[in-house]
This record gives sequence, structure tokens and C-alpha cells, in this order.
Amino acid sequence: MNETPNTTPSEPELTLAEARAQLAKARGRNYWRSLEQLASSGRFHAMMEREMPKQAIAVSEWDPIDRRDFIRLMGASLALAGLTACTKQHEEKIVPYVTAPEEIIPGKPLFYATAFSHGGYGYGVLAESHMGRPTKVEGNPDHPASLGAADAFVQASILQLYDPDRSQAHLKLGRSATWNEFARDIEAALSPLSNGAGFHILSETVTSPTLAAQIRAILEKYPQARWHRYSPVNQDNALEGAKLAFGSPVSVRYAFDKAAVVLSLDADFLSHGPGHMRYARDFMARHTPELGKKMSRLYSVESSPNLTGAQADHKLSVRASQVEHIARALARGLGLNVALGDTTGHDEWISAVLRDLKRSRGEAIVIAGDNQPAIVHALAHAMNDALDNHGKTVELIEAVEADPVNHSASIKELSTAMAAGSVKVLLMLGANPVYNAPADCNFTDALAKVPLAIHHGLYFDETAKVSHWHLAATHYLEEWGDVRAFDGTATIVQPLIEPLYGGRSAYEVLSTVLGRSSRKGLEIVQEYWKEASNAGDAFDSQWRHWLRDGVIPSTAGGVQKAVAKSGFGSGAPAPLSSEFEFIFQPDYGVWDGNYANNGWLQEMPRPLTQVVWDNVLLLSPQTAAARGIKSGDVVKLAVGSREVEAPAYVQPGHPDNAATVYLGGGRTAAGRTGDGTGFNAYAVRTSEQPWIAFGTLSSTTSSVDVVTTQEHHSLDGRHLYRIATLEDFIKDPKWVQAYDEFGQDPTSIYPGFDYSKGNQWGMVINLNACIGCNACVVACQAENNIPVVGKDQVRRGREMHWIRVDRYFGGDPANPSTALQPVTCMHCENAPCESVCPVAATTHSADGINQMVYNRCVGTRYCSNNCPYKVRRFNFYKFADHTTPSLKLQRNPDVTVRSRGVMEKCTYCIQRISVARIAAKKQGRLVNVKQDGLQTACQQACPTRAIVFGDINNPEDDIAKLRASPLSYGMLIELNTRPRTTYMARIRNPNPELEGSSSAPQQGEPV
Amino acid sequence: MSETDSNPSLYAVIAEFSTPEAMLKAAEKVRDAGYTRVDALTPFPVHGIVEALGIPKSRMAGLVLTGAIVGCIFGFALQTWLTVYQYPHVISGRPYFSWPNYIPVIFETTVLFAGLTAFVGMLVRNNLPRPYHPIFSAPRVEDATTSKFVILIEAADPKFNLKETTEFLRKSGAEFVGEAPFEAADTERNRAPLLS
Amino acid sequence: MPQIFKPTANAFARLSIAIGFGAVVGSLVVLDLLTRSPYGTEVNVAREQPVAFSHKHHANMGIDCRYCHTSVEEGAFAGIPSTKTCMNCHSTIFNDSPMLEPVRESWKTGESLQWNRVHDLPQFVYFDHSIHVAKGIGCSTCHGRVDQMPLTRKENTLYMGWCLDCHRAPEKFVRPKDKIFDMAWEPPPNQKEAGLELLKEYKIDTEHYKMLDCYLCHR
Amino acid sequence: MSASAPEKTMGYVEIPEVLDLHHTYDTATDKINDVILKKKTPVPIAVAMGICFLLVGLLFTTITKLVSTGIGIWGNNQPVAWAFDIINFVWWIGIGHAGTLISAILFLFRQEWRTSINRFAEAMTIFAVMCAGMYPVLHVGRPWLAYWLFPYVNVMQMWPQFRSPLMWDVFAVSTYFTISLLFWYTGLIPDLASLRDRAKTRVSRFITGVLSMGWRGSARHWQRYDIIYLLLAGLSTPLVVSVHSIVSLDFAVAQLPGWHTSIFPPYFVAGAIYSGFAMVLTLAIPVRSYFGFKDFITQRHLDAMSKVMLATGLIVMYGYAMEAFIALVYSGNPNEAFMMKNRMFGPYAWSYWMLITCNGVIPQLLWFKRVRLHTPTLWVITVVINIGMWLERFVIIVTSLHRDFLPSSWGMYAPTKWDIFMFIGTIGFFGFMMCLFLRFIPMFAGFELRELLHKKKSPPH
Repeated sequence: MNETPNTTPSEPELTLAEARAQLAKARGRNYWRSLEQLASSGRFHAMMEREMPKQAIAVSEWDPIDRRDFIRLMGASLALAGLTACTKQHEEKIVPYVTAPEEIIPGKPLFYATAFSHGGYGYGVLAESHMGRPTKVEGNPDHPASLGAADAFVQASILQLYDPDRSQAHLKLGRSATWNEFARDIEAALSPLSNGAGFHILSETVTSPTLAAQIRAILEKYPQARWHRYSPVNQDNALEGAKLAFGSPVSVRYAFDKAAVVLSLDADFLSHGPGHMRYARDFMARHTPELGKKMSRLYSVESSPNLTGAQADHKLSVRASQVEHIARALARGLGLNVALGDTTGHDEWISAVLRDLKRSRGEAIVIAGDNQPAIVHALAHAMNDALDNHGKTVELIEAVEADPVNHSASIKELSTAMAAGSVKVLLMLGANPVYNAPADCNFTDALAKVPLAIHHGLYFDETAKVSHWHLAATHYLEEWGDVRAFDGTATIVQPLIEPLYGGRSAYEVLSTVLGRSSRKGLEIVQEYWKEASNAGDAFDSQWRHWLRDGVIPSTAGGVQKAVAKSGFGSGAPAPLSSEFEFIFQPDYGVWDGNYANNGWLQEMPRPLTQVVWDNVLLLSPQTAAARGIKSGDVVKLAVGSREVEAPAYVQPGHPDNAATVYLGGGRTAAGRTGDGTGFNAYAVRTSEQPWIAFGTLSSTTSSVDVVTTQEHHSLDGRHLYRIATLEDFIKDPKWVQAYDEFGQDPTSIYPGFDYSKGNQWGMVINLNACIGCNACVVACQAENNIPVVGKDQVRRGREMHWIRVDRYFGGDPANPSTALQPVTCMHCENAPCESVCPVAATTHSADGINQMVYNRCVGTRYCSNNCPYKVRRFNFYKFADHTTPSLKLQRNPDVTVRSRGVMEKCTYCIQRISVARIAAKKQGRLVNVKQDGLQTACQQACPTRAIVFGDINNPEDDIAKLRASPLSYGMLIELNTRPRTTYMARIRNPNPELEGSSSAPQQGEPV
Repeated sequence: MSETDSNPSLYAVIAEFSTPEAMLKAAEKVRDAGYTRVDALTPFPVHGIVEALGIPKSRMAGLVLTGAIVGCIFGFALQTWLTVYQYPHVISGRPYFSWPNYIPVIFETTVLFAGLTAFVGMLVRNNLPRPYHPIFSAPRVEDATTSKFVILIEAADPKFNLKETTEFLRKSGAEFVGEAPFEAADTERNRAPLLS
Repeated sequence: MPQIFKPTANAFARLSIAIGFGAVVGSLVVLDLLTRSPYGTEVNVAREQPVAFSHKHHANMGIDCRYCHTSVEEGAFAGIPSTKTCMNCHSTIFNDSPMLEPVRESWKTGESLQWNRVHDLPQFVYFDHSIHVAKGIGCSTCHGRVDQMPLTRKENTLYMGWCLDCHRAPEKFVRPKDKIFDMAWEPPPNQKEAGLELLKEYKIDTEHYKMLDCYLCHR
Repeated sequence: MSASAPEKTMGYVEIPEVLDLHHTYDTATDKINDVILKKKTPVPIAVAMGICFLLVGLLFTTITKLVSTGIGIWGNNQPVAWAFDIINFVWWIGIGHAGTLISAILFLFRQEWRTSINRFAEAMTIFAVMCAGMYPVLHVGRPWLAYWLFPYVNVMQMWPQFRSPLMWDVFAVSTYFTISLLFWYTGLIPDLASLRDRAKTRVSRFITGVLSMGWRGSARHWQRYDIIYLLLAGLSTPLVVSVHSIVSLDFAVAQLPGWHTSIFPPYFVAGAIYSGFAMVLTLAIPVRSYFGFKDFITQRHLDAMSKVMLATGLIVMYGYAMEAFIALVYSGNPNEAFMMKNRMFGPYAWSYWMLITCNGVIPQLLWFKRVRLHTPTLWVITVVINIGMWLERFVIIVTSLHRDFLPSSWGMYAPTKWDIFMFIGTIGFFGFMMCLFLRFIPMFAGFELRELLHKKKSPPH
């Protein structure tokens, strides 16, 4: 830490709260004036030193002066971000560096490789930094878990960095305290303990080698201390399954790109789990009709409807507790010695799948879901073994989690010890057990018996509130660290910015526990890797390579050779229960509740349900009808003696007599955004039945608004989404375009504009690849400064997303086929929106882009009415947050922040095109998307490369090939809009033996 | 009829009738008697009075037509210039010169210009607004906007002779004959044409 | 009947109609003129600065524009020199001039100088210096003879219409590559032909009114 | 023309003359002028004025809230981006049409019964257009920039986009307002002069003197006046047709199912006349009784207007039928067919069937002379028609927008209290202006009534 510059001693320190209060007094234009005044005062600068980023740093060579400079710049950027669209300009300041950092060219972003961790596992990212402010996170193409993609959680992590509700100080008993005080307190607390007896550490899943090494060092120093792990969404079942099958807690790495047949036993491998982005990419690479390649086939046995099931060629919808019975039947079919359960009605399906699996020996994958009991995982392992998949499509690697334990057991053990009063010091790293511990742990009550509870986290959350100490944590973009990915690959986490709110990382906390409170994250991490790499003098250059590449080579988990044991599963399974079943699932938006204060994730329509802002309880249409429950009705779910009330939502394809309960709602101390959304499902989740529980469901008289972004779920026979079987496609490749009544090029009385020259932008969305994960939605939101509007505004139909994933159901409501279709501005050549705008605020560019000029728009909304795709979004209010300073830092400086009363829509990321265009023009050539690395934000984020953007005039471009494919079609081209965004029809690969059975989605299209 | 008879402080002599028919008969006589600087004041447009008094035909229709043509050209030229030359935008793939789209505005400018020409032209040609007019000083002339029909002969008429003209009007069936004097402060007598 | 109005009322009536009409039209005209006046455009209005920096003085010494405005050829923003750039010379030259006290103060304390912006575009306009410089638009075309300005002021309105004047007819303004930073460059008499030649050389494509596309500046 | 003579004896109810012929020039003029010069405001009108004044307050409150907060206070959304704002705009514009129609078209056709109601109807036109004009300005997201819709010289060198029907609207509505105002004022000049000459107080003489611009009824003036009055009538006639045609083009030019149909222009014009006449009657019936003008607006007027309503109502019904036929059968377009089915049986079916009832079924009572001449029933029917015509725009705008091409984007619309405040606020504004007009401006075209009296009383020559 550089020392705080001397401020005039007579001036008292200004706190952030004070500064806010000063600003709160000013309104409108005055606000800006006073912000400027404030920004120029010495006290403000001193405050900024303390409260705001101190270093926009990736490269540590900056001297202290530069760091302070950055603050000036920061203060200035606050002052400059004034009102737009005023007739007379405000006077603006221009604030240069004192010494300019060499690598920064004003206005040009820099990218740094680091890693985001979700559920403890790392996802390699490239973080974009504008003049020292991280503004966007992209996937790192060199990282195995990302391959350049970035899901919604990765994308939204940038908003968390700037969350104004983040914890902004270390607190001791609710009062601001210094780090040194903490160091003294922890030392004083630990020293009386003999060998650390009574010292317990609770963390979430840890894969970080450095952190694990630190904890091991602590356990060495205090042999009686205990380390507990608890993540509410964990891999306990996989761990126990592996132990059951192999006797050791190995991890599994799948190679979906090599699999011809995939059988998912309630596994949502496309959207959940540490490797989901990679798996989705690999799976879709094979699950696509391509000449000379065998298209893979996916069977999904599914309880709660999920995105993997939506892609399945054959889906079997059963209660979660029945999956084991089906797995047993399948295992028996493969010659394994297991006892059979009840598979009434599904035998035909099972035998067809078995035949297919057997045909694909060595080329198949059987994968079990994390919510399925250990036995199902063990059976899956055994089946992979039986099918000779090991070493081919399935690889066993050493466990990625450090010293893996059963989380449910671990937290139970901790709470028992706490209740018994034997826990003297409890250090909770990032965990929030008061909110999410199993209900049977009675964690809150037990915590009251701990003499010293220390909580370290990003937020002053439920647990922090009842702890003695709260330590403000750093965000991953503010800290040095490391993390391992699903396959074990380690990445150095490097900061892009000094801690905004003065937080400390977990590494620094543990170092303090070890008595070295002054050590910085960088030192700690480097020390570990110096030792681990054995590089000696070459370490510095290696370190730089690791930072640049974002991966540490050859850290992927070593392949383990193991043969599945036999003998498990020989006992008969528990008979199918007639009791009502609750299936717990992490929420697609807020996950386990950790992201509850993230507006982007809260407002992201949850895939398949399109619900925003709340977690809900899903019921099948039949169950709902039988019980007289409608979407939005509040129901009471009871597991044992525990009860909670939840809003119901009727979901086609859900198994009967069961309900999916999404976790993550009902936060009480998440922050202003997350508090009061949804319900707390942890109230009925126990350590014995963390995933599948039996209980009762009863209706209540009340109901609430469950807000969705889509109210109609059927295509109504319209040919908007086109799908056929592989067989039919081979028979008639022209089938897709046969639906276009007026052909591919309807005539017009106007001659049309000449788009034959230069770059002509277009986009192809491959419906075959889209898994509906909504990464594109959040990526677009991050890139284009799209505001969050809140639940009430979404209810009124005013969500602002520029790209949305439409979801339709077809066929039998009990087992429907699901169509997922990303829709964004089509950039129609004959755009209906343009001709109706009275002020020429939306016009066409020579390179075929439907331009939207916000500053010209007066807001008649006529364009939106006339848009057949309804992709235009209107700022009914001043949706963009023009006041919260930290949120302004997140904004993409290359995109205008829209004011109220203005229409907006997808621009094909015009700011990115502009950058490429300017670069190309300087060289006197056209843009080449590959050479210039030009991608739209949605395209870049997409895990399955379902979105392709490019120059339709360039025959070398991927897009030109895709547009020439017989699968290519334009939506509503009969209106002669000539859309530039076109679609690739979806092809299913059903098993001919099963086609026509109830488990197969309806033949042909529309769904 | 001699110069000396004309009273410089007299504007005109008026004759009042209570029906349009009576007035029309008298008007024809006035015209036939050779009076030219004459006018009629009526509470509503009386058919035939223009011919009866020998007042020249108005050319308003031609003026309004001119206005309409100008408006039409303006509307077309404005749109063509703006969309083809001044700032050509590609709109919905249509040509810059997409004339069918211009028709509504051309029609509106035509009507607007014609209407404004008609209204403004009428006021200008009628020399309105003219809140002061010497005729308002005439006795009982206020009834001319309600129920009475008035013929006036200006003192400036070459044939005017106060006595004779008064007598002539009385004989023509007027119910009342009066005089409209100029006011002392009247500066208009030598300037504006009082009849238009 | 007595007259309601005096004879002068006629003239008054017409006059008031004329004045009323004139007032409406006049106020619109005045508004337009005001926008185009130095009050609205701030053209030729020198801003007060923390240091009375003279471009004239520095340019006359032969310092290239790019010595201070370093990123003009690479970035959107031309760059404002850091205090260090000033101190490169002024640690030895005029190192005790009271005028330069703020610069030394900044160097000492690390507090940035705060200049008042002279060329200021609205937030929704994205201007890129580098492409203009690369395509033959010289500094003086937009900024005027900064090398003759003791205090920096705006030479042009920076209004959209002003931008369009060049984007409609770039041949009137482009200059040879080696003259970009030549402040004294004046269009030659044959600029029209020379300009068209240069357009070809620079590959400036004005077909389809490409240079008038909205998104070039607004995004 | 005196076709009234045979009709008098026809049927079992006597239809009176267009004017009580006991009147003389003097009595007729005085009766009109006395409203302004002598009479106190009738109590019901004063009460109405008070209520309307409060509503004007509500209107301005709403506008303040709207401009300061954003149109998010309304119920508009995606996909229903236009709702009450444009419904009310079209409704008011439609109402305005009757005024021009009565004063211009019936003038050209020399319909005698026009004379007693034209002034009144023209005033209604102007105030209705003022109410209508508020909506396009205030419904935009940034009303302070609404002036960008006018072509004016500016430093951005940006101009309006003339391919947009909204631009056509700007020209059509502003031209319509200007011409209507000129036409109205032109008609007022002689009456103001007459008022001036009857006024007793200095103030009233001065005001009327200024406004009448020194009109003295000169034969030369009347000659030019006659011609331009005729020309203005001639110009207004195609104008009024064009205005509602252009308003209908706002919809017909769009490609939205339910909007994109070529029958809109004639059907909108007919609808406009329909609602306009209904509104004239809604207002005229109370006015003639409260101000005692049953001798000017006689049963004959009510009868004639009822017949016009009956005729235009049938045209409108034909329009509905054709719309359904085109959408369901003739077009063969599944989107169109869906739209029509959705209108009839979808979530907003109530509005469609109410519309058919209000505009199609109930007005059929007007076939009966007894109904036409029974003033209270007639008044109720006119109110029903006004509601029906409002519903027509609701059906066209909301039910077309709420479900268009992509089922994923379908949504519902519900107005908020601010939508309703704004609507009743404009009704209040309209009522307030009407009350002011009735009280302070001659509500009958005096000179035309005198001319009519003359024509009726004097033997044809």
C-alpha cells in the first residue's frame, strides 16, 4: 500500500457516506456542479484514496505517482459523466496524468487474463480495462473451461465488482475497524487455544492451490484446528459416487466431442457444473449435422426440466427419485450385477437406449446429475466402464477440489461442534451459512455459542450480521490469487484495479491467521508458485507467461487409471414413494443465492421458465390442475416439520407429483437489489435430503405476481422456428426454405438498394447449437450499458434486453419439445422501422446496419410498433442509473448511455465494428472479421458458437458459408424485410426405434 | 355637382333600407344615375348588389389558385431537396427519390398555402383590419350589420352634390338618409381608398 | 354612431399584426443566430486555464504537435500531455518562472493539472482523431492556426452541420500526407482536382453517402 | 331549396322548419348576441364549466407528472407501445371532423340545416383538434424535442423524414387546425361586427371592435368574402378527408396485422363523421335547451343529423364486415386471420363486441323516426356512439399490437390512472373551451341565419 498523501490537516476526513450525503443534497444539474466542486476538494481526493480504486493495475511497474493519478482521472470521470443531449454544453475539465503510463493509449482498452470462480471452480477470462476501469469480462480462448465463452455468471461478475452494496469496511461488532485490529484480535483468540483446539475454518469449495496450501499450513501449526467445507450447491453425490465406484474421490472429465451417444441421468451438463461451457461446446460440435460426420444423439432422463433435456433427442421425464431405478435397469442391461427397481412403462425406452449404447461402445457417455444420489453416479461410472468408454470419452482425473470432503456432513459436523460449545473461534471464508446451511443444522442458534465468529465476504450478509467480525473481501478483479478449473488447470487470478472498498482477499486473511498480517496477495501467491513450479530463476519469466496466457501449463489433473468396483447396488433400491417429491435446484440466475444482489442476473429471464427476479416452485400442468393451483399462487411446502411458502409456476414437461424448488431467493441481507426477492428454500432443505426430499404441498389463498418476459408459449403454427429430423433433412435438404411462401427473395416495386460492395454485416443464429443459456443476454447487457429496470417494469413489459431467447413448447404438455430461439434486431435491409420514424433517428448504413441514433430519437415508438420481431426497447423512464458513481465506472465508454424517452435496440455492437473499421481503414482495406478479431458481444460469450457475425459479402467468412446452407432461413421474410440476421434450422437425431413414442418430441415443425 | 358643393368634412351620404329588395332597386338607380364612388352595407351578402351598384368583379379565385400552386411546388421541392440532395438517408431500402411518399405532404402544403392566401388575400384586398372608418360616424349605420341595408355615396364622387344626392336617395325609396362626416382628426381622407 | 376607434387605430392595428408576426419569426431567427453566435458556439472564446499556456510560443520553437498530443495517430483521443511531459523541459528551462508554479506543484504533489476543455463534444458523439489524421485531415483544418494562438480557443463550431460540410465534400479539405501537421498549409488553387486525387489515394469512399452514415459518430 | 314543405305533412310526427320563421333579422340577431351581452350563464353550463375547470387542473397535473417523469407512468409497454395516447388522438381528431364537414361539405351542398349548427360545430372542431394535438406531442418520449418534427433550419443539418406517416400527420393536423381556425374566424368576422354594433359597454365594444377588424358589411367586402368562404369550404372538404385518411395511414402504412389494410382511409373518414356528428348532437341537445335555442336548432336538425349518423354508421359497419372478411377469408394470410380471430375471441373480445354493439347495433334504432325525434333517447344514442368510436380505436390499436407476429412478444395492456386522468383531462379541457365559446362568442352564424331568413321569407324571384 502506498501511503496516503498528506491532506490539509485542518480538514477532517471525508467519508464516502458524507460525500454521498453532500451529493444527495444536490439534484439535477446542480448535482454535477457539486460533484465537480466536491471532486476538486482535497478532502474528496483523500476520501477517494481510501474508498476508491487505488491502482488500475495489472502491471506492477507503475510508480506510486501513477496510482494517485488514476484517482484524479477517476474523480474527473465522475465529473465528466454529465448529462447528455443538452443544447449548451457544460464546461468540462480535462485532467491529464502527471506521468503517463506507457501501455495506455487513451480510449483504447487493454485486456488482462484472469479467472472467475463459480462454485469454487475457475473459468478463464479476459477482463477488459478502459483507462484503468474494468468494464467487461470475456472468456479466455486459451482456457479449457471457457474456450473464449463466458456464461451469464462470468458476464455479470463485472457488475458485482461495482456493486454499491458491497461491504465497504472491516467491521468489529458493527463498527469500523482496522486490519491491524483484526490481526491483534485473531492472535489473541488463537494463542490460548492448545494446538488450535476449538479453531474452526469454514470455507466454500476450495480449488485454489495457494489457499489450500495456506490452510494446510494452519492445520500444521494448529493440529487440533478443523477445516470445514460447505457450498450449498456441491458435488457431494459425485464424490460419494466416485468413492463407491472407485474407492477414491476422483473427478471425471468427459470428451463430448468424441461421444456418439450421450445418456444423461438427470445431469444438466450443458448449463450446470464446473465444465459446462466446455461440455456445451464439445457436445454441440458433435450434435450438429455436418457432412461426413456422424451426428451424436442425446438421451436425457430428466426430473426437473433443464437445458440439457431441451436439447435431447429423446427425453424421459420422471420423478428424480425414479432416475435411480432407470439407471439400475440400464446398468443391468449392460450386464452389471445390480438389483432392479420399478421402471414400469419405460422398458421399451430403456431397451432402445441400451441397444443404441451398445452400438456405440467406446463412443458413448453416461453422465449422472449432481442431484442424483451417489448410487446413480456409481452406476454411471460402471456403465461407462462396461461400455469401454474410459480413456476414450471419459477420463478420470485426480480430484480438483482440495482435500475433498462431503459438504453436507462437514457443515453438520461443524454445527454439532458449535452447538456443543466446543468451537471457540470460527473463521468463515466467503460462506454464508446463516442463510444457506441445511435447516437441520440450526446454524444460527449454534453460532450464538461461538465466542468469536469471523466472517469474510463481499457483502455484509446474513452471516456477517451475526458475526463478531466482518472482513470486507476483495472481488476477484481486485485480488491476486489462483484457482483451478474443472479439469484441474490452474490460473493465476490477477487484479485489474485496487480494491474499490478496501477489501482484503482470503489469502491475506489466512496469512494474518498465520501471523503474517502485512503480506500482500501477490507475495503469497508468488511464494506458493515459486515453490510449486520449481522454476528457480526462470520463475519471473514463467510468471509473466502465466499472467499473459491465463493458464498455467500442465496443471490439468493427471489421468487416473481405475476400474469400477462391483458389488454396489446389489441391494434393492428403496421402492418408489407415492409421497410428494421436492427436487432442489440452483437457480439459473442467482444460483445458490450468492448472486442475489446482481441486477443483471436477477433480471435475466431464467431459461425455460422466463421468470425474472424471483425463484419459484415448478409444478407440472397436471399436478397443478389436479390441485387447483395456477402460476403465481402461493403454495406451502412442508418437509418434515419445516415449512416455507413459495410462488408456484406451472411448467410443461415437469414430472407429476413432484415440484422443483429453486434455491437462491428469500435473502434478507443481500443488498438493495436482492433483498425480498423470491423465497428461501433452504428453510426446508436438510443435510439428509439436500437434493430430493419428500413432503407435502398444500395451497394457500394468497397469490403473487410471478413475472415473466414471455406470456405465450406456443408457436401457434407459425414457421418461425424450424426443426426436422436428420432423416427427413437428408431426404429433402430443401425442406427448410419450402415454408417461405414467396420464395427467398420476394419482389418489390422498389428497385432496392445496392448492397453488393464493401463490408455488409450479417448474423447467423444456429438454432442447432443454441442451448438457451442466456449468456448472450447478459453479455449484451454488459457490453451495451443496458439498464436493469426491476421486477415491476418487467411485469409491465418493459424489459430492456437487446437480445432475448424466445422459448416455445410444442407437443404434449406432459413431455413437450422445447424450442429456444435467440431473437435480436434483424437489421432488415427493408427495415419497417425506418420508414415510419418521423425524425430519421433510425436509418440504414451503407454496410447494411439498421442504425439507431439515440440523440436524434424523440420517442414516438412507432418503429417498435412496426417491427415484426419486436426487438426494439424503449426507455419509458430514466432507466439508466445516472447517479450511482460506482455503476458509472462499469459503463462501456464507447456506448452512449441512453436517457429516458429514447428507443434502443441491438446495434450489432457498432462500437466494435467501428474500432475494426477505423483500424482497417487506416490500412486502406476492408474489415475482415477473422483478421480483425471482430465479434459481437453475444457471439463472443456464446459457449456453443451458436451466433456467427460477419461480412456476408466475403465468401471466406463463416457467415457466407452458413447463409448458403440449405438449413438457412430468414424469419418472416414473407414480409419482404430482407433480414440480415438469419437462422439455421434445427436438426434432431432421433432414434428410429423410439420415434413416435411419447418420449420423442413431435415430428417435424413447428413444435 | 360643382366643386364648391363638396363639403370637405363630409365623407358620404347614406340611405337606409329595410329589405334587400328595396335596396337593390335603389342601387340600380344609383348606378344608372352615374354614381361610381358608391357602396352598400348589408348585414349579410345580398345577391346581385355587386352588379346593381356596378362594382368590379373580384379576382380572389385566381389569387388563391396561385397560392395553391406555390404550395404544391413548395411541398414537392422541400421534400425532394431534403431527401435527395440535402441529406440522403437510406430508409427501408427505398430510393432517395421515393415520390409516392411525398404526396400527402404536398397535398397539405397546397391546401395550407391556398387557405392562407385566401384568408390573408381577403383581408388585404378588403383593406382590413380597419377599426376606424368614417362611415362608422354615420347615424344609424350600426344597424347595417344587423337588420338594415344601406347604400352610401361618397362625397368624393364626381357627381356628388349633397342636396341633389340626398334628394335622389330619398326618392329611391330610402327610409332614412343621413350624412357621414369625417372626424376632425381624420388623416385618412387623402390616403387610403375608403371604398375597398 | 360614435366611432369606437380613433383614425390612428388603423395604422396601429396593422402595425401590431406586423409586430406580432415579426416577433414570432424574429425570435426564431434570433434563437438560430444565437446558436450560431460565439455565445452558443464558444468559437474564438479563450478559456481561462490554470497555466496561461501559449501554443504559439511552443509551436514557434518548433515543437511538433505530437510531442505533447502523443496518441493523435493511434487513438480516438489526441492526448493531453502529462505533467512529466511539461517537466521534461521545464525542469531546466524557466524553472523558476512563477507562471509555471502550478506545473511544478503538480509534479511535486502528484496532483494533476486541471485544464478547462476547449474542444468539447457532446457525450453521444464519438470522434476519432487517428482516422482523420490518417485520411489527410490536418490539425489546422479543424483547430485552426493553433500555432498562432497565445491562448487556445475554438476555431470552429464543432456542430454537426460543420462536420457534415466536410463529410459531404472531403475533397475540399484533404491534404497530402506530409502536410497533416503543417499548420500553415492552405488549400492550393487546384484543390478541387488535387483533392479528388487524394481521395483515391486515401481510399476515401464517398459512394452511397457512406461518409454520412449516422453510426460513424453516434453509437 | 325548400324541400321541407312536403316533408312537413309526411309521417305522424311533424318535423319543423330549419328555423323558426317568426324571427326577424333583429330578433334573431339579438337572440344570438344577448347570450354574450346580456344573459347570465345558465346554471347547468356554469356547473359544467366548474367541473371542466377542475378537470383542466387534472390535465395539467398529469402533463406535469408526465413530462417530469416519463411516459412510463402510462400503461404503454412492449409490444403495446401505443395505447390511450393514440386512441385518444384519433378519437379527438375524428370528433373534430364533423365541424368541418358540417361547415364545408354541407355548405357546398347548400344544406339549409347546416346554418344553425355550423359555428358551433366548427368551434367543436377546433377544440377537439387542440385536444388531439396534445397527444402526439406529449406521447413522445422526449416532448421537449417534439419541434424536431417540423422542418426548420438547424445547425445539425438534420431534417424530418418525409416517408413517415407521422410526418404526414404533422402536416395534416397542423394544416387542418390552421384552415379550420381561419374558416371559423372568417365566419365570425361579420358576427363580431354585428356584436360590436350592439354592444353597450366600452370594453365589449372595444374587444368586439378589435376582433371584427372594422368589418362594415361593404358590398365589395362581401363579394371577396363570399368567394374565399366558398374556397375555404372547397379546400376544407378534401382536407378533412385527407386528414383522417392520413391518420388512418399511420396504421395502414405499417405492416402490422390489423393495421395494414387499404380500406382504412374511407372507413376512418366515415367513422370520423359518425363520431363527429354524435358529438355535435351530444353537445347541441343540452345547449339548445339550456340556452333556449330550440327555435334555431329544431327537431329538423336533430333528424337530419340522426340520418347522417345512420348512414355513416352503416358505412362503418360495412367497414368492420369487410375488415373481417378480408382478414379471415380474402387475404389468405394466417397472421391476418389470427388477428381477426384474436379480436373476436381473444382476451380483448369484450372490446370488439362492445364496439359492434355501440356502433352497429344500438344506432339501428335511428331507423325509427320516433327515436330520432325523441331527444333524450337520441342523446343517449349519441353518447353510445362516442363510446363505440373510442372502442373502435382501442380495438384497432391495442388488439393489433398486443399479439402480432412473434408469439414470444405477445403481451397485454392495461391503462394506469394517469392514462385515464389524461383522457378525462382533455375532455375537461374540451368542455371548458366549449363553455367559454358558448358564453363569449356568437354560437350561431348570425349573418347566415339572416340570409336564410331572407331566403325563406322572401318570395323566390
